[in-house]
Amino acid sequence: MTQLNMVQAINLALREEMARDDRVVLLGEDVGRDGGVFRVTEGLFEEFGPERVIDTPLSESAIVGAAVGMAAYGLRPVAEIQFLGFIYAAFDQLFTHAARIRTRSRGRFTAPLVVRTPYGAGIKAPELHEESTEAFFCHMPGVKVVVPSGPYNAKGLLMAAIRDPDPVLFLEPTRLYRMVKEEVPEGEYTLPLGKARIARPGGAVTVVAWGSMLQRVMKAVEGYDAEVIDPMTLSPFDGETLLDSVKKTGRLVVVHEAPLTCGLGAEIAATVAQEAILHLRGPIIRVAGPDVPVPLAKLIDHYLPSPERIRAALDEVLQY
Amino acid sequence: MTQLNMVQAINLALREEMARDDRVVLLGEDVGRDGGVFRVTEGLFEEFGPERVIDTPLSESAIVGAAVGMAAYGLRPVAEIQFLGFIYAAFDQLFTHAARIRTRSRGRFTAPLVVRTPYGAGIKAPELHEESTEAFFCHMPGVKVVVPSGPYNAKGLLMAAIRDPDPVLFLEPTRLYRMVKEEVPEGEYTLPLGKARIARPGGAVTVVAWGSMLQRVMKAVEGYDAEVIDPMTLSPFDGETLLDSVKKTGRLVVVHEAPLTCGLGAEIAATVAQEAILHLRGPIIRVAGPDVPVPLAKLIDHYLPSPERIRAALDEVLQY
Amino acid sequence: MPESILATFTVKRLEIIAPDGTADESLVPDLSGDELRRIYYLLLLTRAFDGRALALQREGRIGTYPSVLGQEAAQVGSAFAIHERDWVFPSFREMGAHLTLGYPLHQLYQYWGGDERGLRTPDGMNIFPICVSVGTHIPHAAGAALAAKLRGDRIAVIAYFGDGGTSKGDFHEGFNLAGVMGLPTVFICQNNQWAISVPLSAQTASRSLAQKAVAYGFDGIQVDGNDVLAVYRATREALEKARGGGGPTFIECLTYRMSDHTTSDDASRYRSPEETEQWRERDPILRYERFLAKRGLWNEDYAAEMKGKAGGEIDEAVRRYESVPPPAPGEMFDFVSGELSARQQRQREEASP
Amino acid sequence: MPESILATFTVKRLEIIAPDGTADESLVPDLSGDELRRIYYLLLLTRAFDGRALALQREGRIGTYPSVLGQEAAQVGSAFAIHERDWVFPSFREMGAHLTLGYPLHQLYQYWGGDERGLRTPDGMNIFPICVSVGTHIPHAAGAALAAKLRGDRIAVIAYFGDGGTSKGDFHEGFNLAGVMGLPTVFICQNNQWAISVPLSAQTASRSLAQKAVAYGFDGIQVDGNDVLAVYRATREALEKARGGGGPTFIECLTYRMSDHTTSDDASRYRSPEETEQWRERDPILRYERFLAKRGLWNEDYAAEMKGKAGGEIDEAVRRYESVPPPAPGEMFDFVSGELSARQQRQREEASP
Ligand SMILES: Cc1ncc(C[n+]2csc(CCOP(=O)(O)OP(=O)(O)O)c2C)c(N)n1
Ligand SMILES: Cc1ncc(C[n+]2csc(CCOP(=O)(O)OP(=O)(O)O)c2C)c(N)n1
Ligand SMILES: [Mg+2]
Ligand SMILES: [Mg+2]
Repeated sequence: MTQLNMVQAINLALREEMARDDRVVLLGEDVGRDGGVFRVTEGLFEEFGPERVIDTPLSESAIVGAAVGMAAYGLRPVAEIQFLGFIYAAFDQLFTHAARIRTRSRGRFTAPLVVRTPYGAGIKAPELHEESTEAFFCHMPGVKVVVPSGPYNAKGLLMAAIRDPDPVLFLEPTRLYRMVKEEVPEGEYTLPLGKARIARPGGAVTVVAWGSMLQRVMKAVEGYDAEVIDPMTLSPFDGETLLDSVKKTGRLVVVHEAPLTCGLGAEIAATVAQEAILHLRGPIIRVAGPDVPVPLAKLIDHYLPSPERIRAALDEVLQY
Repeated sequence: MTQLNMVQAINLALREEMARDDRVVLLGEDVGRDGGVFRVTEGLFEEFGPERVIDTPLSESAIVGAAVGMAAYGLRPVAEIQFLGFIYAAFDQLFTHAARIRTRSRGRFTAPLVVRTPYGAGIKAPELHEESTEAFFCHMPGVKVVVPSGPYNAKGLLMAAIRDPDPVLFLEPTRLYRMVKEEVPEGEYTLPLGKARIARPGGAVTVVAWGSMLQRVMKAVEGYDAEVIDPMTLSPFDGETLLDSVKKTGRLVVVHEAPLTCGLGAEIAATVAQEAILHLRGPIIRVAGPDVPVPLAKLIDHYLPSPERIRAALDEVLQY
Repeated sequence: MPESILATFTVKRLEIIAPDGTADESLVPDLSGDELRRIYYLLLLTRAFDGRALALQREGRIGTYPSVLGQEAAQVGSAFAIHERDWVFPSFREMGAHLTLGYPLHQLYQYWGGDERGLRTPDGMNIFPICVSVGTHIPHAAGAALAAKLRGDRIAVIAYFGDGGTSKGDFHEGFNLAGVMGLPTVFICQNNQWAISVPLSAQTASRSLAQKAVAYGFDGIQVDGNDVLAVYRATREALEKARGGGGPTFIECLTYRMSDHTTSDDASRYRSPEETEQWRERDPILRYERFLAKRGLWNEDYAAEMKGKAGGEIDEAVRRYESVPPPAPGEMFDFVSGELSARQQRQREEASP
Repeated sequence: MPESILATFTVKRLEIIAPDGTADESLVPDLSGDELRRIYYLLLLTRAFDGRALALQREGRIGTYPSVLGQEAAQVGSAFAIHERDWVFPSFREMGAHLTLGYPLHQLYQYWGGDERGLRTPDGMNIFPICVSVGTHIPHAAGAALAAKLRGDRIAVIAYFGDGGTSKGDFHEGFNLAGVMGLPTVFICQNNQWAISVPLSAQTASRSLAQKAVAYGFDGIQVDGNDVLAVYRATREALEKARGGGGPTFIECLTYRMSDHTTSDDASRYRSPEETEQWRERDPILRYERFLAKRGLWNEDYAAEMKGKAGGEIDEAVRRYESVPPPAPGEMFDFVSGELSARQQRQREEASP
């Protein structure tokens, strides 16, 4: 086994899936000769040629829209949107079409496609390069949303996403791209979509976090009897793991980068408030970005939930 | 005073605002000679001419994008998107630009614009004509979201929206367009954005509903000691009125048409779960559309929260 | 060379049958008498389907419906050139194309009756579901064509849309992709000169829609959209070119929407009856009848017989449509995803007790 | 008239200064020696600004930065024709236009240093903030032009974007709106032939970008984007036409991105050094120096003097940039809305204790 970072793990997943199944085709801006602006598709153009690794014009709506047509025709397109901040032009294609083509055609046509995109803050890039608007996409019945948290699960989740019969939005936390290396086996393995992972067992409080916030949470909870859940799939959310944990700990803190209001933390809190409220000892605390547009580099550290804010939330809820 | 339905009340608000302020300009598909597909802009083309009531090409992104430029230049554009289901092509313009131009320019340019659009189910129209995806837009810092519930408040809220210094999405429940008439005064009055209304006082349970669900809730709660909140502005949400009510009743039910997961009900529930949980006696129940694409006419009644489901939720929460 | 000419482009227009039924024989497509008569029947069937739909709507037996009156030639003529293996991406106003392609008539009524199940294309036909969001299916057509090209399938992909559709961003992005990748696509615009109440002159300043192809490096042609043979000929050539690797073609069919936009619309609010009247003289069926008559393929008796046959087919379709039991509540969940989530399963149980 | 020619379109190309500095005198714009020299200084200033930005980035003193090297003539030449009352909608690679328009240099460094405050355009200048999302500002330009037209203001609105930007749906929707409403817009495309790693040939099959204007019913012209006078002349004419009610113009400036896409990019991964080398010979500053020299407006000493002056201006800008204290945390909230919600107020207090 080899030690790989997340970029390499995703690259390996793509390579292996492309070798296994010639219906798997990559498309997007700069995914070809350049190998992607983060080098995620590096070497694939050389290995599989321009018919399998397609540089598209600069047109996000057409990238997702064409993927819908390709998938309906029988391919397994893996589209890249260069940054999540540029996906909004393809929102219509995702929501109106990718999400609904199976329903609309009563199962005659489907959209087994993946949209991969770098996601989240923390790389001090220009405006719109540090977005984390996962909640939008979790409100789209028919679309799955996945966020890997490390190289190992990135590979297994991406393989599962590519094989999934429906559209999957695969959000790659840029901050984790090269942060850690892990043992990543070669060859096939998939992690089931819709299953969360207990990143750290504990008894006094449940903390849910994903993407780059998960790393931060793991550090922040040191010294606390906290159970940390890494959902990995944000939609459909693994309510069972969440509820089991909260029923045990009686306390819940959710941490995310996105602005607080209508972020995914709301759904997680609401699920617990509906289905396990009698097990709760205190308030459900959401530690999230404030309700402002994601700021540029000079202010980003003030925007993101800090370790102090996370610990303050733990301290507060543990009072109950 | 005259008895007007909601279409007439909105029409009157537009007419009076256009007469008062020549910066107010309407644009959209079929808003001109045709007077809009629901006749909301009827007569305004004749009264104010083609320079103030502008029929645009069929291009939602340009409608909102042009409104951003017009607003920055000094006008007060009121754009119409023909149905909410067609706004997704303009999602990028709303979120990337309308919502952020004030921030991006550090206050030098602003986007005082209104996007009006018919909203919600219940008119047995074709696909994409019955959407209620308000939650997307409540996750956009910088954008306000308003849903009137009757002719009187429709006029006052729209006047406030037009005068607001920032972008406002004004969602007009099609099912209410001609359902009731109310006394609607001529002349100026505005209702403050961000302030909810107690549609019915009560003591045992708080119910939050908006748009066409509000009517249904008002009927369903007959015989219950329920306090019904009509938020009118969905973003920013009037947390104070909500929390005051829940602190009094100790119980909360939220009803909305949109699919359950990551709908606005999640934010309302999460707000209470964070800020008033100790006042709650039982679970927070969300009665919402299921997590499926909004179906066509033959199934829409099964999709929408039924009076029975609303009453079942009340009965359940009142057990605690 | 200070100020020089960089490039010159020409846009052509094709007509075959004159209003009086005479035709340019050098351009009349090579079709047998049976085929020419089959086209006639399909035109009649389209008109009968449409008329009945309007009646059903008035009686509350279907919902809002967009009439195809006046556009029969553009739809039948183009669809008649399509092969079974080709892929078709319709908008919402191509019922004439649907029925030419053999799509079950009762399913069309079912769909406009508010029942999704009408959109399940029978196996073996490659017709994408009706696209209500204007123009947004154009990138799908490009994508399917790209897939076909990568697979080496010698097929063509057709997308239908209206003049209003040419203003959408997705029109541009889809066309550009098709152009730069040389995809086997045929884009058919029914320029019926209105997008609800917006006339073509308020839709674009382009002199023709066909010339928009110049922007993407492929051919655009305008055809007389009320001339069924011109439409057929242009489409067939474009399809052959596409299947043979010659890349995309844009065909503008200049026609006219004789009806209101839909049954919810009232066109008298925004256009003059005189304008519509003018177009009545250019009725596509009338013109084709004159053409057939000159060839001895048509007379009043034959017309009556065919109308009767079409009426019978329509009767049967309506009967079938109305005998389908309504969908069960749980069917909302049937095709959301390959597999339902635990939450959706619970919701499904709640919905269908 | 069976198959006929519906319309013919020509697309022109403009060049004034030949590579050796000789010029077509009939086309040389009517500018004084001082103005010609001012243009020269602005070209030098752009290059100096750019070079320093690259150095600052390497030292970690600003963030990711997109170089304008090679595109100075397209930017300075076009911006030099803009009046103060005109409105300008830049993309993210027009620092040469910004500085020609008098935008404070230190604010440009500040912005690329990751500080939003750099985007606050000084009062009196109508320059919209930099648009990072490619092409999405084109509808804003159309909207501002529509507003100006409704107001009766005799101004023009300029939007800048790149070759990649022409593929976006918003390009199409904005152009179409400008065309159909005859808006006073001048669209300036810097066709630097690359969109990151995607060459023009993979961006569109259109032979020129200028011809894309045919789709919208207005004029498109290609100019030699490395010929500062050609760019100036074409832009000035288009601006005058726009201000006078003559409607939009699309100007394609054919140029070349000499640098990597940004400081995060490595162009050697996808293009040959030979290609870049060829364009070095067409350096826009070199060509303009030859032109000025022939007119007796330039020599080595003068060049050195001007370079020194530009360097000084840049030094001062860097000093100013680096003397600005970092923003306070609460500044995130300063311009979200005219008024903060109760929740935002609480968040603000939490953020700035
Ligand atoms: C994206 C989108 N915007 C608006 C609508 C509402 N609408 C339905 S049809 C139509 C006009 C379409 O005009 P055109 O493309 O010319 O087709 P036609 O109706 O003439 O067949 C409009 C505005 C829609 N369906 N989709
Ligand atoms: C909508 C959008 N998609 C993708 C990107 C990422 N990106 C930044 S610049 C660029 C290429 C732009 O090419 P072009 O328009 O030719 O401008 P140039 O960089 O050559 O100046 C890309 C893909 C973006 N900023 N916006
Ligand atoms: Mg039309
Ligand atoms: Mg470029």
